[in-house]
Amino acid sequence: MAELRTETMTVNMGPQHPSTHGVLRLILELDGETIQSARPTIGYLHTGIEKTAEQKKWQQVVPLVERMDYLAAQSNSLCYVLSVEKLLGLEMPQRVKDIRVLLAELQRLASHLVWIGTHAMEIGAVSMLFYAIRERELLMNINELVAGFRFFPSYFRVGGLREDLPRGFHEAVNAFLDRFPAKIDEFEGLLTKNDMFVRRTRDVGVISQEDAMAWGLVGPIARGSGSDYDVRKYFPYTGYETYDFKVPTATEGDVFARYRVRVAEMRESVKIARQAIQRITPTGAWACNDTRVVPPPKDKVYTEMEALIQHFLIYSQGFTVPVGEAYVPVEGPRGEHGVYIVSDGTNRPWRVKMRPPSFMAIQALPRIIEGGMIADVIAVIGSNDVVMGDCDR
Amino acid sequence: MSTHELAHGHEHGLDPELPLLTTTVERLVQWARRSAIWPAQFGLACCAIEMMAMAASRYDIARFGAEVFRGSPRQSDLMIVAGRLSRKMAPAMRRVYDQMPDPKWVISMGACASVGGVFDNYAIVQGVDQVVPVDVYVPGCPPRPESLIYGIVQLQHKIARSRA
Amino acid sequence: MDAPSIIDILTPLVAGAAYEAAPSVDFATIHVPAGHLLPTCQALRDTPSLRFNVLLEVTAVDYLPREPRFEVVYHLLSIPLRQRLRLKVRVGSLEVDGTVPTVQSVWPGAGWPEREVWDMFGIVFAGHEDLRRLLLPEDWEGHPARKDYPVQIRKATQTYEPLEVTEEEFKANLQRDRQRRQQ
Amino acid sequence: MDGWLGVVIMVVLGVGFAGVMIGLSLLLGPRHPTPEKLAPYECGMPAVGNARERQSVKFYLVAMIFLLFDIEIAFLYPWAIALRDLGWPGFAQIVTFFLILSVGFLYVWRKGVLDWGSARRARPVSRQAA
Repeated sequence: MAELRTETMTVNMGPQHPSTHGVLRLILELDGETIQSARPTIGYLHTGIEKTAEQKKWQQVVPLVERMDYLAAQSNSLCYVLSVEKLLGLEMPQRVKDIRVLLAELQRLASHLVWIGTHAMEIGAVSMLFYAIRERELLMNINELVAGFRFFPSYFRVGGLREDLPRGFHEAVNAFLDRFPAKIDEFEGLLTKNDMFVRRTRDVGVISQEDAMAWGLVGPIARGSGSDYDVRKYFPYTGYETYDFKVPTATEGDVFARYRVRVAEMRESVKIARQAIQRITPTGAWACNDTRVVPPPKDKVYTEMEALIQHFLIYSQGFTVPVGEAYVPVEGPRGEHGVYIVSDGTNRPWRVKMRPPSFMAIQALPRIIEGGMIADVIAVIGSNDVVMGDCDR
Repeated sequence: MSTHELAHGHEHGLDPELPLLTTTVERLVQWARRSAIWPAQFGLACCAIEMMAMAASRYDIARFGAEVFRGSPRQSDLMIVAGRLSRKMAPAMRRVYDQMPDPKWVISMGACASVGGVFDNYAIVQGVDQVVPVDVYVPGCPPRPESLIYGIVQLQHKIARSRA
Repeated sequence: MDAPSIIDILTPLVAGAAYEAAPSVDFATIHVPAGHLLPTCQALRDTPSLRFNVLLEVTAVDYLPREPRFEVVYHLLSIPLRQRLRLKVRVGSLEVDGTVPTVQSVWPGAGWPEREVWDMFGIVFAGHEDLRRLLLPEDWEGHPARKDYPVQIRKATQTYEPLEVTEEEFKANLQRDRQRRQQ
Repeated sequence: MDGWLGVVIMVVLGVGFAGVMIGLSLLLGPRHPTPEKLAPYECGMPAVGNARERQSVKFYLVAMIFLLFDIEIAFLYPWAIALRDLGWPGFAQIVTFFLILSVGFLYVWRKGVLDWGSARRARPVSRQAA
């Protein structure tokens, strides 16, 4: 039969779409249901955070950086805070490091819960969203305990934490850690052995390890294709080298492999969090002792004159950071985060640039979905765990 | 888009020539409209995650009849602008708003949608009411799910007392 | 491995390149002349003792009053040898269009970050396949991340776009994209 | 004629309920057709081209085959009701009917009409450079 001249149909999976995890636009050229080519267009959530951060003082940039990748707010502020402290040359007490590790791991769990909820819902298991978000509410309660705010706690500050841990923090975290592993088994029971889920995700969106490296997808995506690169193991920060945990990997590199990697990561995070909570004493040092950066405790401000002056100076003038640049990478839920900051010695940053893992994931999206079916696009976008705030900044 | 055009963006008036319009029918119509408001999925940024949390099991919006999040604007009567609206997205948002059938309402969720929030810069539209007429502004960054539910309840009161 | 030892490995491989180690608090930082960027990156990725197989990030910094004004920054990572490197290329305000070559041939993942640097800073990457605006609307003038660009601009929100792109326009766009991709 | 009352009530209820719903919304619903509202919905983007584009031939083939085998099932209903008094000859007839159609089904299956799009296992591994 002569070669049929097929006319490709162009479909626009536009910015307002239920399953593009935000405002991503994909122009798909289809031959029947097979995708000939895909052209992603981003920028629909570009917020110019980096430009705004250049007008703020060093301490005021923390809330801005947290709103970049709004699902991993703590790990954003963690990598910003670590970069500034490296420039300042500050060393944190061990307790502050453990609290930071604990809260970063809980944030990873919260982000992975939103991922598994929306990913499974898009593939068809709608009730997974309600189970996952219900567990995430307990994590939001812990954020509220710590910083009085569910979503963007801004609890990490340059020079340590905002204040000491509240009463009832240990009970809440232990209660969550005791309950959560059973919930992961429940999720696995629902999805891993579910033939429809496996049929929709196995051999879909395959990417090889070399492609993942060439396209800069270091994170759960690369670990799903066989690489074992995890910033917590390769370049440990805030005391990760003192915790024992495994880095889960898979070799097939398809959507199901990335799913298994992230679920195993959730179990590892629970293990790390359990080790961290045992080390943290209910009260103790919550910041380093550099008075230029860390404001004095509130009660001393009311009584002593120097504390009042120091408090006023820090919050009106801010502190200055020596000239230089720093980039401390952190293993966020989506892969390696890092804030590259440049300082010119004044009390405002000269340049703040976040290394966005979702940006690389969307750039590599056409490579992964071309040749697949249009239904696989939804599974692949879900498995790349793309957050548009992180991509467009 | 002059303010005049914005003002009458969407009236909810019925056909004026309708003879049988009595207050009871009008009140019945308004009761029907406000008890089942179907929001369009217009999640932009962080507020969208709180909107999902509101629709999920703990802060269940189904108790107020608004849990059906429709994918397309054709089947929805409420647009919750959840997140920061960038200049590149503004035309797309106006078009989605235009393509919603009347009667339609808009909730501007969060400080970024209402007044540009913490991002006073070149990329963010400083307030969604430059693009679409807004009915209820919900403060917060992001607003707690309870405050968004309070916003939806306020919208229901507004529908109840508005002319049919 | 700190900057001088990397420089010693690199200088024999790339003829005539004048590298310069820069002070840094976290990991090795090297200034690379724009002309020798591509062979340097090729060498960095392929020599067995360096093996920087991942390009993490391409960004730029605008030191306005200082001349040369811009610095394009490349963050590289070598997973097998567990080391990081930062390459910096100085670009004067007059050499903005086309002195910095694209590194897409070495790491394909450099396509979008370079597009974003052009979009935000106006630094053109010579030989880039598809240098268009990425984060800003197509018809935006100016490059916002430059220091002389105001933070807030008074510009009416453009909320109206022509309703329909005519059939010919669309086919022309598609054809243009297809030819650009075939080259 | 006695059994028909139930059917009439059901039809009246069905048509009535649907009619009232649509009628009320036509009567009470505000109507402001603007060109923007009537433009086709393209996820927020300006619509391009018209909706009547050429479809791939695969969709048409599957529709035909579904129609064919659906009617085959439709023939079973009257047969199933009259099974008792048809007895074994009736059964033999339906089996031959089925055999003829299953030959058609086998032909369609071998022709490869039913495997949808590129077989997933044989998909090319993603290509290297852009």
